[in-house]
Amino acid sequence: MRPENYQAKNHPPSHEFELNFGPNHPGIEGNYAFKVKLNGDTVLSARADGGYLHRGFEKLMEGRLWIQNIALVPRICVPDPVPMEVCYSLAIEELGGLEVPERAQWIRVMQLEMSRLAAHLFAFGGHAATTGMYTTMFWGVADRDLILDRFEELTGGRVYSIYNIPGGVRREVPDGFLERMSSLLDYLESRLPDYDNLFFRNQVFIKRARDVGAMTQEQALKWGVTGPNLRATGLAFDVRRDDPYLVYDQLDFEIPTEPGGDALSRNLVRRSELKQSIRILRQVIERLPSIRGPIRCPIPNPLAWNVPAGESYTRVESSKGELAYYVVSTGGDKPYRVHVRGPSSMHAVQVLENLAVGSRLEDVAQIMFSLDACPPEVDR
Amino acid sequence: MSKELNIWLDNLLSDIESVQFQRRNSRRVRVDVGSEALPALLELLQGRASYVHLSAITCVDWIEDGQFELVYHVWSYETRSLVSVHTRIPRDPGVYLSIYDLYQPAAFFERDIHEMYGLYFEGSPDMEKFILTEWNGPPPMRKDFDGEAFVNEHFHWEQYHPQWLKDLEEEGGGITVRPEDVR
Amino acid sequence: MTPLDQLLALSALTVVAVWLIGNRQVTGWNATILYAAQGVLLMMMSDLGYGEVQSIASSLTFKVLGHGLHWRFDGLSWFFALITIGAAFLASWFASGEWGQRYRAAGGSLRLFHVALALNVFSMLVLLASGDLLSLFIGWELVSWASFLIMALGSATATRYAMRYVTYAFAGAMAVLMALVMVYTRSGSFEFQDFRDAVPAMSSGSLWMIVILFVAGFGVKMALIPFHLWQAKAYAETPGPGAAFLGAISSRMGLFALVVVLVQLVGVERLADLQLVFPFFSARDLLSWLAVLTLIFATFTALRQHDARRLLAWHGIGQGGYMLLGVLIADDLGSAGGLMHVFNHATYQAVLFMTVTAVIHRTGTSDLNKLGGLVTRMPLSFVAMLIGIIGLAGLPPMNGFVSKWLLYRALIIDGSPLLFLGSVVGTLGTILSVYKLIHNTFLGQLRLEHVEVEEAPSSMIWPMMILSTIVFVTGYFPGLVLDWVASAQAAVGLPVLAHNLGGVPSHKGGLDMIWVVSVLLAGFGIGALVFFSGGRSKRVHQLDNYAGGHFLTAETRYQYSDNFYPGLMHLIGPWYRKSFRWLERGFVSTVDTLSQAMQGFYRVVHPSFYLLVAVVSALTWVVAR
Amino acid sequence: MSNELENIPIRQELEVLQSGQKRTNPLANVFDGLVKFCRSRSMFMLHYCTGCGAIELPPAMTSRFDMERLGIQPMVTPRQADILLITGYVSIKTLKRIILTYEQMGSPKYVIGICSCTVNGGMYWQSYATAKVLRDYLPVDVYIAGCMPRPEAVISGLRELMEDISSGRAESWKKYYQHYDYYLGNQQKLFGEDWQTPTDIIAEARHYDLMTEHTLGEHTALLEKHQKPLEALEMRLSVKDKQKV
Amino acid sequence: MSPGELIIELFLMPLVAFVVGLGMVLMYRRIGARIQRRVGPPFFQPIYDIIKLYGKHTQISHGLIHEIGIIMAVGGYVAAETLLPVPGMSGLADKGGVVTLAYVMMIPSLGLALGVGQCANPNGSIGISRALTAMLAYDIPFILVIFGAAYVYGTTNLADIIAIQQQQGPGGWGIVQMPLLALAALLSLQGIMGKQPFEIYIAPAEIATGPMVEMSGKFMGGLFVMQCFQLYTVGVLYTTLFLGGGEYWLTFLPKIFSVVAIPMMIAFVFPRYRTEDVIRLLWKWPVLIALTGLAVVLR
Repeated sequence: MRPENYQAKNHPPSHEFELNFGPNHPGIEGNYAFKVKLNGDTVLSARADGGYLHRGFEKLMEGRLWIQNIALVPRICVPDPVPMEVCYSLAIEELGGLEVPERAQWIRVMQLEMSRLAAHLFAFGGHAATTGMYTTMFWGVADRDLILDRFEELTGGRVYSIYNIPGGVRREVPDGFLERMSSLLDYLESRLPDYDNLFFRNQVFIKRARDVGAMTQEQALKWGVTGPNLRATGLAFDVRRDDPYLVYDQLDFEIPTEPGGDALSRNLVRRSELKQSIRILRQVIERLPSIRGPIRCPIPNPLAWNVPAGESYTRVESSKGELAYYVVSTGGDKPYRVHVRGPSSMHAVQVLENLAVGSRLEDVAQIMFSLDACPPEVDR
Repeated sequence: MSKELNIWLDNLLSDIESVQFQRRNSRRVRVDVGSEALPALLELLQGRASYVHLSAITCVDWIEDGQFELVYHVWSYETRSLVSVHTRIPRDPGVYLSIYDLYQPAAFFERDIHEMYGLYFEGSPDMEKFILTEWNGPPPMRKDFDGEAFVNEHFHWEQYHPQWLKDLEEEGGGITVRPEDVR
Repeated sequence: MTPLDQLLALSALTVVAVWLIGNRQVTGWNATILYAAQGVLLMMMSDLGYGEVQSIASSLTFKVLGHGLHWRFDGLSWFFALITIGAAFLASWFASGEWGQRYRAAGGSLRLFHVALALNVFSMLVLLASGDLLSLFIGWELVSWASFLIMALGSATATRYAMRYVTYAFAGAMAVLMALVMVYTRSGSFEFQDFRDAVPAMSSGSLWMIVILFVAGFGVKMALIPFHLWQAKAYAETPGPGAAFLGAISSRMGLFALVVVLVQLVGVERLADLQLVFPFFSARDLLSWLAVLTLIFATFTALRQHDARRLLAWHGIGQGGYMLLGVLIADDLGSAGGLMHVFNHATYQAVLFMTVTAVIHRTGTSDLNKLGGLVTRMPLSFVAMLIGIIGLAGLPPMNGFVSKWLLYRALIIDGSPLLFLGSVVGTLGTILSVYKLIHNTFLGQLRLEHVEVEEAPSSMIWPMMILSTIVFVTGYFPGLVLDWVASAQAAVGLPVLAHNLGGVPSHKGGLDMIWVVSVLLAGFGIGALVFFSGGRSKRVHQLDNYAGGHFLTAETRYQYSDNFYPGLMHLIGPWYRKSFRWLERGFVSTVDTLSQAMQGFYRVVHPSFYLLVAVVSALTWVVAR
Repeated sequence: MSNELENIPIRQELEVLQSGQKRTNPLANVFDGLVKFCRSRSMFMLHYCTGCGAIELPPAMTSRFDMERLGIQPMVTPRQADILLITGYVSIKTLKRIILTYEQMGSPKYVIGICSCTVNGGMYWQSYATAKVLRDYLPVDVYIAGCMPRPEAVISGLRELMEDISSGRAESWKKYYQHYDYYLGNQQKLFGEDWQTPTDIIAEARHYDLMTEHTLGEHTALLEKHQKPLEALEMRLSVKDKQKV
Repeated sequence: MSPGELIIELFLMPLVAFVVGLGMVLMYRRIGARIQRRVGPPFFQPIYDIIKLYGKHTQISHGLIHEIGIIMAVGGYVAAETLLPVPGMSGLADKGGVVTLAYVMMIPSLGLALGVGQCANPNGSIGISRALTAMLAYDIPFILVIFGAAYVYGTTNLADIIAIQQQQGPGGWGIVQMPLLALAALLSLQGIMGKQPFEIYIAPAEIATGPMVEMSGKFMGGLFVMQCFQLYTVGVLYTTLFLGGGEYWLTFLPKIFSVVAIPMMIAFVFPRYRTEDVIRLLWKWPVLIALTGLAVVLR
């Protein structure tokens, strides 16, 4: 900061004061900030301030090979990295006209849903912590860790797996993996009632979260809200079903919705999605052994791969909402332009600023966490 | 109903002369339009064809053509299809119209493009910096900004050359390609 | 000349002397010296204060229409007179230095101010000395007009509220007059003794009427609950030292008159026998609840104020509730608590008003949203305010705790949980609002325009320091005050509190403040030892502060002041808006209409002339019957 | 950036300078040992997710790996914290906040650089927005390399730090005071020469006898030229009547 | 009792309180760890923390009042402990009584409030504003309970209260004599200890741990010491009023530990209420129960 910042002439004579939420604040997800002006405990205005996690991904990707970027993309959203890989791979496959083998598609679906489970457990754990209920967070993170174990077994990496490559996946599913996955699902399912009793049906939590950061369906559509946050306003929209990719059109699952549009509804939607993800995973475990075949299609030498010129816009449903990649190729060995449309770029900026105004100081962190915004997606 | 709407839209867009229309598959449509007609087209798409969701606005810097390409991706919840509207505007002076009054999410994307490309949107509610508030250099996403050169100018690297590595090198092993050469 | 004559004469002389010296800087110092002389005269009567003499009469007597008017001092009067003269002495000292210069430079007349103050003291002494109901009434009217005079010196707001006060005071005077008439018709005289003798024979209906009329009349001055609307704003806008004086003692004259009438003459047992509707709700309960409601309502109104002086003035109203409640319990502990609270309240209320005035003197504002962080600039004022607020909040080791402890103990013995609850709610509300006061004034972020502020001048610091010392010392050794309180209890016929220097010995849970305070100080000593056993500390600038990991810049208002207790206000705010506001608006509109009329009247007819006419005609009517 | 800044040479290889005097009182040594032991057994770490490595901290803290059994607790504000975990790449915007946060922490304070990005820029070596070598700007006690290191690695790094603390090796926080000029110089190079934090490090070093000849230098001279330091608001006690009566 | 013995008692009582309080802090953290399915801190963790904090090399102060506030916070509790009789030591119990104790217990809060105010950080001030509001909420049922107990026992002297209960054996304990008041007191204990669901005043996610925001080193250490005293004080006070105090340390310690264990267990399975809900809840149920209990005992 500059010297003049410390030597102003006058204070604004006013009834309001400022508080900074973040970047170093437990009421914020990750390294992000927003400044609120308050009177008493009522928020008069809120202003988001990002860029703390800015690495210039889109610039970096223009300077690296197509295949190198696979290692880069999962870093864009740390809690839910798999959709990033899948979406980027899908974009390249579309440009290059690659036909992904069916087995690889099923493995990808399995991985996506595992990632969604992990992200949701993390998300409502975080939300519980903002309301002072650390036990939920401790349980949620510990259970998420069991999913990470399965990730590690499948891909070799706990968080960043770099497992999806254009044309398929890197490795075959290990022996016995599906059984262990199945027993993990049994365990998770047996834990759900515990979470319900501790958290989702906790009267104090319901009292805290109800009507917090509520938005109507019209507002949600107007502000570009997607994902569970949109479903919490009652609109059953899911990219997996309405703009299907991979093999989601062959799977049987529901799209849970809640009518409230508030923090409570958003959490309940995530809670129901846990169940749906488990359901999808069970179907995958059932079908995967019967689908034989290669796990990736042949691709050219990745170090000298000139992807045909063109552009593609691919979308997947990440745990936060609609994730999209716009990739432009001019036929070179590096992308000409990659644009990442993270769902949080709406949620963490505009929606948050709008919802925070008029809310209470107690609820600001809850709004942020219930939107499950992921700052690195915003900053890129 | 949504199918009818799709057909209606396809016919309509094919008929308009200044619009290049290209259907890629059942859910992706590419439209090329002149920069002066774009707001009207988007208004048509939003108002008459239920494309209410602005998925993204992408800017592509075609430096050789001296142009910015703006791509508006709009999605319809009813017809379940995505229209990508492409338009090109001259790189200099880099000013264009905001579509904030049609799509509110545009505010974020336009702000982002403004700070990353220096492309100004008239009528956008907030053109202040968001991510690069403490950045004084040129808009970094422009193709003429060389990030690597900037890095080499401003940062230096950790010199890591421990004894065990030296020993290895004496034996003739070690890192064959120096880090500088890799970069 | 008896000592009382000398005192009253000196007091009258003070008024004249101050008038003659005129609008000059020395006026204040002269007045201060004269108050000190009055204090010396009062000390010569200190036998009253220690119960060695029952009463000292004045040689001055009048005969009006066959009724003797006479004046005398007893233990109660001496106790109140001590507070009055002490408060006047310190207030006048406070006003004599830089404050007076500033006041005069701003166009105020020091002559008028000091005359008003001296007149107040004189009239209060006259009231305290009254020996029968008629002299009580005359003293009462004198006090009303004198305090109106000092209030009217303030800003336009103060004048408007002083006008409102005049309306109340007229109504109150009428009520008292009617009560006097009723007493006269029942007992045939204005003598205290005759009234006391006549009480047992009175029907409960007429006694009810008398009690209600007296409470209405004197309650105006005390700002009891339906009559509370004038006081806060009128006191708050009175020139600083005047506010300290008024806040310290003026309202307590109402309590004095009520104690004389209700406790000394009617008797609390008789009040407890007066049943209202239900057999278990008596006149005493009614008055106790009035006291408690005054306390709660005024305290929680104070919580909402954002002007330091109004906040204090509302507390002045609220604390009156404790005193009345204590007196109405009427056992040795409770009444001692109520009476001691008069003294305690006077000390800390005066010091609080003085610190706020000092802050205004240095910064020009008492708006709690425009202050903050002054502790580094005005540390002595901070200490004075800290001691004052601990006293006001009633926490050990200050004197406010002792009187409240007596009250609580009495309520426990009495077995009145709801009154107990009410008074605790009042205490807690007080803690909340005094923290807001000290936080928003002295703690928090120092505003840039106040960086160059200096400590208050010595003419302000000295009275503040003296008063804070009194607050602490009488908390450490409450026996000092309890001696006077005991003789005051004896004077009005209440059971006398058995006490020692440290407090109240009792095998059922007494209080020994010497031990409690000593152990508290020792605890602080140990705390300090533990604290300083840690590493050396380094002070940092206020901008070196946690702001969510962000840099704090000088333009940022990083101070929490407005709407300080939002959580509480979310809950009780609607009550205010609905019931209290409705009540207030109703009263205000009525009173405003009346005061408009009164203001016109005031301009046309000289009020004292009117008063004379009213009194004389009433008396004629009474005597002629 | 002005030429003035360019001309100042930058030294490398900093060492903690020990003060000459040794405690002779054996009891004091025992006491020092106790304090060091307690410092190593009670480490409050700052809850600041600076980068992607932060995602592996919740597992390390919560039920599965349970850092609390080692006496490590998360704390919220820099004031209470002993350890600053830099979990991954630091963008320049974040680096400013990290320095602010570091300076606000009470010494002894320890910095742990997690992930490869803190060592040498990691996979963002090309990025215009991230700082590369963390220890140029802050003294770092322990690096835990990896992308990203697993919770076990984080915990083993913390254990290493614990041993360093109890044996008295982890004293790099002194370096910041003793070589302030060097760190300030690097910061100025990146943030511009009028960079100033609210904490007055020089005064602090003076207060705690941590000044050496390297504390002040050309960079601090540059700092002092540009602004006056933020000194604490001292309590002023001066009662006087301005105008005599 | 000779003055010498009394002086020794006055030093011993706070010391005992501190040591027992350390055990309670450990118990709190261990209970939390068990409920959260983990191991929890080592046995000496509370004392490690305190020594570490006092031994910090640099201590950041925001001014004299910041320091005095912490001194008052610790010192107030040191004084309060001497008013609380424990087995073998009754200290100043006959000089103050339970009403005095209730008020002396407010001194640390006031001291803390002053210290936090001096920090010039609105986060801390908001925390204090919430803490004082919560005090308004929990003190009302608590003071009713104290009223009831003092009325029933006919004395405010805590040593006498213990003696009366012990004369009659467990049947004469306050919890048997006035179960409703004991229940109301237990509910308000949750608020006095400031644990969830009444924990809004430290809420890290909103105001970054409220009053503690600017506390570092020995300032924070002072708060840790204060927490030990606080847990001990509420445990002993409740035991004295309702569980017959203690004849011997062997029976006394289990009693006070089990009293504080109940709110601790509740704390880990609830989120926190908003401030106005704290007031609403505490003014509704505990007050109603306490008033019913009073109606029974006043009968």
